[in-house]
Amino acid sequence: MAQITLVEAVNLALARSLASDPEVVVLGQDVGRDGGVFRATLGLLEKFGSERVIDMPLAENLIVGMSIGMAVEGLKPVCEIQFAGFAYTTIDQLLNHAGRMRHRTQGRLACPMVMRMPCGAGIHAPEHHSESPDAMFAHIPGIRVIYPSSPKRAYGLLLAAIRDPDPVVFLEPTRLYRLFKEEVADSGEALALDTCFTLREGNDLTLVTWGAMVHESLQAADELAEQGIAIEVIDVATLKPVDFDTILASVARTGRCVVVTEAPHHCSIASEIAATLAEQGLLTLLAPVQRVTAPDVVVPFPRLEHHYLPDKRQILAAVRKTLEFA
Amino acid sequence: MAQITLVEAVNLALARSLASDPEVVVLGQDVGRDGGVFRATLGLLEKFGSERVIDMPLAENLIVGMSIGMAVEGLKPVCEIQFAGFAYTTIDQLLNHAGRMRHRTQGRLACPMVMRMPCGAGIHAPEHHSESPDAMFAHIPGIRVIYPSSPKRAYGLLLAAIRDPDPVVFLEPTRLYRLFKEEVADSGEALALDTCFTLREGNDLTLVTWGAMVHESLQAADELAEQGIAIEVIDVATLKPVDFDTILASVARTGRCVVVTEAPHHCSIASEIAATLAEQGLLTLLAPVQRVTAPDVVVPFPRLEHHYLPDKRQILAAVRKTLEFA
Amino acid sequence: MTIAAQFQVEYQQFLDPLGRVVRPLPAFAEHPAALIALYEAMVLMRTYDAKAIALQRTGQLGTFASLLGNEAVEAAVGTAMAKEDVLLCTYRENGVQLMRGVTVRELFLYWGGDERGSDFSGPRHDFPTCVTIASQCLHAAGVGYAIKLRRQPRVAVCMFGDGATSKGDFYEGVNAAGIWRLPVVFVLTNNQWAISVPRRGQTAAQTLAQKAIAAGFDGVQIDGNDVIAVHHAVREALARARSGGGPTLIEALTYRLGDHTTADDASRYRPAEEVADAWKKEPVLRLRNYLLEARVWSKEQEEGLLRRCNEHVQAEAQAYLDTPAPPARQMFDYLYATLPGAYAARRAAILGVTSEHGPDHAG
Amino acid sequence: MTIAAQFQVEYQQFLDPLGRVVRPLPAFAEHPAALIALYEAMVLMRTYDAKAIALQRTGQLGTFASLLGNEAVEAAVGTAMAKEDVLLCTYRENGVQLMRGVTVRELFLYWGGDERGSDFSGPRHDFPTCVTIASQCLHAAGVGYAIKLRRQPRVAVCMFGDGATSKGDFYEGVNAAGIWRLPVVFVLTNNQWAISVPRRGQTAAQTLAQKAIAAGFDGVQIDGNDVIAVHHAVREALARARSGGGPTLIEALTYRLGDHTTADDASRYRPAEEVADAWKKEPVLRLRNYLLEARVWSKEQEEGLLRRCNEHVQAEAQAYLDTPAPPARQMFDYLYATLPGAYAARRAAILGVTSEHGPDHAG
Ligand SMILES: Cc1ncc(C[n+]2csc(CCOP(=O)(O)OP(=O)(O)O)c2C)c(N)n1
Ligand SMILES: Cc1ncc(C[n+]2csc(CCOP(=O)(O)OP(=O)(O)O)c2C)c(N)n1
Ligand SMILES: [Mg+2]
Ligand SMILES: [Mg+2]
Repeated sequence: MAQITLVEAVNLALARSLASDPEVVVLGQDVGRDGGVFRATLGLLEKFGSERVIDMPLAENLIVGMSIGMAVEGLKPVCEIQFAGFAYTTIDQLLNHAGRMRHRTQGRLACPMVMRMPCGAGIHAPEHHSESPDAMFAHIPGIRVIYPSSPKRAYGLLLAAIRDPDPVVFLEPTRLYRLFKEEVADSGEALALDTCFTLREGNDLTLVTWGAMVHESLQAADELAEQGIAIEVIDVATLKPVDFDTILASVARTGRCVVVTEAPHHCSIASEIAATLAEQGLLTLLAPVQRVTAPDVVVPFPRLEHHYLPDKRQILAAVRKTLEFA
Repeated sequence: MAQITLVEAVNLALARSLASDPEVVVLGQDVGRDGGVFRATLGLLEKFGSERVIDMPLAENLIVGMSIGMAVEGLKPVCEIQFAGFAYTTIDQLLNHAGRMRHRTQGRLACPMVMRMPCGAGIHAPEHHSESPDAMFAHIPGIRVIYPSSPKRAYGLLLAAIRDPDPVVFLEPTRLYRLFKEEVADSGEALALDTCFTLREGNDLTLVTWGAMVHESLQAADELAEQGIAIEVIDVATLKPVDFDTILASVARTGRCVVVTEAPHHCSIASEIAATLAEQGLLTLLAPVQRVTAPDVVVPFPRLEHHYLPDKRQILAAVRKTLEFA
Repeated sequence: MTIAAQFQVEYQQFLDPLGRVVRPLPAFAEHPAALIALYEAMVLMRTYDAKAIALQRTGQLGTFASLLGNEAVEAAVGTAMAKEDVLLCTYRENGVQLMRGVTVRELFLYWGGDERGSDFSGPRHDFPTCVTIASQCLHAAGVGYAIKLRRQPRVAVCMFGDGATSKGDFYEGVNAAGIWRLPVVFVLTNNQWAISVPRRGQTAAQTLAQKAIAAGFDGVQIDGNDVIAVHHAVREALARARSGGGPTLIEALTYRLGDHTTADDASRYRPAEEVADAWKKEPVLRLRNYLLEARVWSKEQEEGLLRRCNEHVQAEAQAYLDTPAPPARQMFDYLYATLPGAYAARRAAILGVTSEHGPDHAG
Repeated sequence: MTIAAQFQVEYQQFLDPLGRVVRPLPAFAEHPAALIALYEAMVLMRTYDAKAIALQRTGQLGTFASLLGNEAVEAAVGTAMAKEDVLLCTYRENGVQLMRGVTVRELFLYWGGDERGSDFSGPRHDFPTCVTIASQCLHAAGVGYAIKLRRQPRVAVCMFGDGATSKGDFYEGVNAAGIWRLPVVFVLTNNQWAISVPRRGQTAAQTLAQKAIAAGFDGVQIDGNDVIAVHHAVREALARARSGGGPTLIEALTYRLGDHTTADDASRYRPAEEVADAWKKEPVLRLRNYLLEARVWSKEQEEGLLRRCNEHVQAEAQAYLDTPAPPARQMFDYLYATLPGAYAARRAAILGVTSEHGPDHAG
């Protein structure tokens, strides 16, 4: 079993899917010879040929629109958008077509496709390369939104997404692409969608998060553990639909919750989780649910990125505030 | 002073703006001779000419992208998107350009434009004609999102939106376009943006809502008044940024709150309001904040619309549940 | 200065507005049966169309988009396509759908506001009606790619209007079809209007067919009121696509004889004379004139046809009206292949609160 | 079959790759001073470019997109435009920006990750660098509309690459410019690559210039390594636009001599011979050869020029490196004209938590 990075795990899942299912095709900008700008599709062209690993012209809307046509015809397109900041032009096709193909035909047709993209900030990238549109995707009916936070989960969830009979938006935390390695067996075993992962157990407070913020949250939990505070860390992983049962059960036990996201605050997935906890878990809450989010501003250029992006310090501050709440 | 409908009030504000400010232009599909499919731009072509009232080719992305170019050059474009369901293709331009022009040039350039559109369900329209993307717009940094719910507020808020130096998404409740009339003086007086409107005062519970749901909420409040229950009804009106001060102050007094929206539940503006109340108002809440929303499903065709759309019955049920909470 | 590239756009017509042959007919049109079949299809479309408008006017159908004036294009496409080909069309191509096996009742269900109309009996692989203008051009490229990848002898036929050519989706779709020489036939019905915007308001291009030049393949313009010209062009394009020759863009010149939809009043924005002129060129009369002149069609046949069409449409309308409203759970049933657990509570709440026999407003 | 429309795309070149005159030069090129000015601009661009790459390689600048190979296009556009014209360009047109008055320091600030680089001293009405490919084509149409509405003698110049022509925004923008005959010049630098995708991967069209046919106006193809050809074409297009003649699409054929950006390694996907071939046609050497041959340029002048360029760029680089990091409040300062009250708390929290002298990572 090899120690691999998150982006290598994505590559592994793609290669396995292409090898095991002749209907799978991979398409996107520079996914061929170049292997994708982050090398997620490295070697696939050579192994599976240019008919199934398709370098697309520069048009994201086309990439998603063609994927829809392919999926309805029975292929399983896995398309790549180069950066989440270039995915806004695809929302129309996702929402008006991919997400409603099954419903509008009452089950006659379906749209099993995966739309992958690097997501989030923290790599000092140029403008438009650090966006977190997860909440926008999560607002779309009829699709799933997945956001893995480790090589293992990237592998297992991507396999699951590709096998899923409905459209899936698969967000990959750019910042974690190469941050650490993990042993990943190329077992072909998919993880379950629609479920949270409890990464660390604890009875004092529940940290609910996803994407690159899982990493910051685990580090915060480590630091708190040294002070004898036991934090439960939940990686939401499937952002649509959210597995509220797991989150509610945890908070029912800990009584305290902090939700962490790097997306802009207003109408974020953190808002949804906080609102649901307040609605359904009010009686079990010992303190208000705190949200640690990015402010509602334009993602700044790299020199201000560290002021913008939530980090361990802010998580620790929110946790302390929540723990101190009488 | 004339009794006019909401769509006539929109027309009045447009005519007044075109007359008083030579930089104002109106553009959109069928806004010319046809006067717009809802007649919001009726008579404007005849009065102000085809150079300033511009029939656009069939491309929403172009309408918004051109508006951005016009606005940066110093015009004040007020563009119309025919239905909110066709506005998803414009999110890229709104988010990646309109909302960040001022920020990315550090104030050197600005983008004063208004993007108007009918929004919401309830008129038994065909597919894609009943969408409520308000939360998606509200998630975009650097823009304002306005949603009036009466002829008077439509007039005053549209004037304010057109005079505002930043980009504004102006949503108009299709269902209320002609539902009732109100006296509107063509005084040229704008209403304040960024503020809620308290439409009805009461001490028992706060109903927070916007768009066509204001109408349902007021009816629910009327019915409850007959039973001696005093409901405070707040029309949020500016959905980005939200005037939380007014909402928090009201709920601090009533201790109970129901938020009503016709948008899909997950990551809606109702989630944001409920989360903020739970975060900042937990000590004053006597019951969990209830959300009355559309389910997270595709807006169904007309024959199922009445099952989909929140109505007075659901509001009353949520209010009762909240009032009965011990 | 040298010349880097040269192009031309051809125009094709066989029957003039009075139904007179202006150039030798293509082989298929030598058989009266073929033309009579086209004629019968066109008359059925008109009967369907009139009934739909009548239903809407009496509150028994929702907003409806009439296909009046489109009959030649739709009959030609419907006849030329093979069953295994894939149709991607708009709200205005119900005629093609009818010919492919979608029933009148299903079309009425669709317009009556019932999703079950798109779970139709026509080829099960055909796409549902596309309302967001030009989106289907991208889907067609994807379908074409899938067909080509699998080496199937099938073609995607993508239909849309003049207004659609202004949208990026149209361009991105044709451009993609050009790159991989996909088996896609783009049928552009230029009916001169997109709601109130005339053709010249969409583009300065002197033809719409020339837009294919931007995608590196051929565009051709035809008289869309001449069913022989349309059939000939579509047939050729399908054959070319099927044999690996790549895509074609066909611009069929017609005229929208009715309002944009029943919610529109075209007299607000277009002159009565223009419409009157257009009626002189309309496709159904043109073909009837030809058939009568050729003595392969008679008054008796005409009457029989009209009766059959009326009876059929009438019966289907009744079947539509007799269809009970869909149950509320339909909203959830086909949202995902399997409804995720997270939806259970909300589904239960809605099914509980709203009676399955609540108010119904078909239309 | 009749012909509905015919088109052609012209190609223009004055200097061959060795700098030899292949056809009579246009009037402006008769003046050595004009060509020397162009040459000096091109050399400054190269000096700037090399410094930027050096700064990036040493961790003092963020990802940078080299303009190597683009110099003729950029110098020609920069010279031909009037100050009051409006430039809308991409990350690869820093050369044009320099000529319009944006300083080297400001460009380094931009690439160094500091928004203040876009609050530049170039024409204050010029657009900031556009990163989302082809979006600026729509803005250009809007600017052109505003200019035309106000009857101003100005032109919007919209620059983009071969990859951009695949996106709906490009098409919608040119189509709109055609409709109203807007004063917009679209300058398409076809450098044969869009990251790793070669020109033929974007479209089957044999030229990119012909895409203007879809919009109903003229496209012209030129040798983009021949600064005289580019200047001539841009000048003519600007004059036409300024006098109400409408838009032009200019396809300038060049080659991306460097990697896509400093984050790219082009040797992964393109053959070394192709690059070596391209170097034989490059624009700076070509013009130098011509100037030397014409005896209007000397070795001494060359040395003086290089020294001046180096000194200038060096000084500006230092000024950039000496610029302190922006304060955190900058995130909020220019979000709206006046920051809404709803932001106050969050702003205060961020300014409180993060010290104004926190970690800084320029680049
Ligand atoms: C993306 C989008 N924008 C706007 C509309 C509203 N709309 C419906 S039909 C139509 C005009 C379409 O014109 P055309 O493409 O010529 O087709 P026709 O109706 O003439 O058949 C418009 C603007 C829509 N359905 N989709
Ligand atoms: C909408 C969008 N998609 C993807 C990208 C990522 N990207 C940056 S440059 C580039 C290639 C652009 O090629 P071209 O238009 O030929 O310009 P060039 O870089 O060659 O100057 C891509 C795909 C982007 N910036 N914007
Ligand atoms: Mg039309
Ligand atoms: Mg290029």
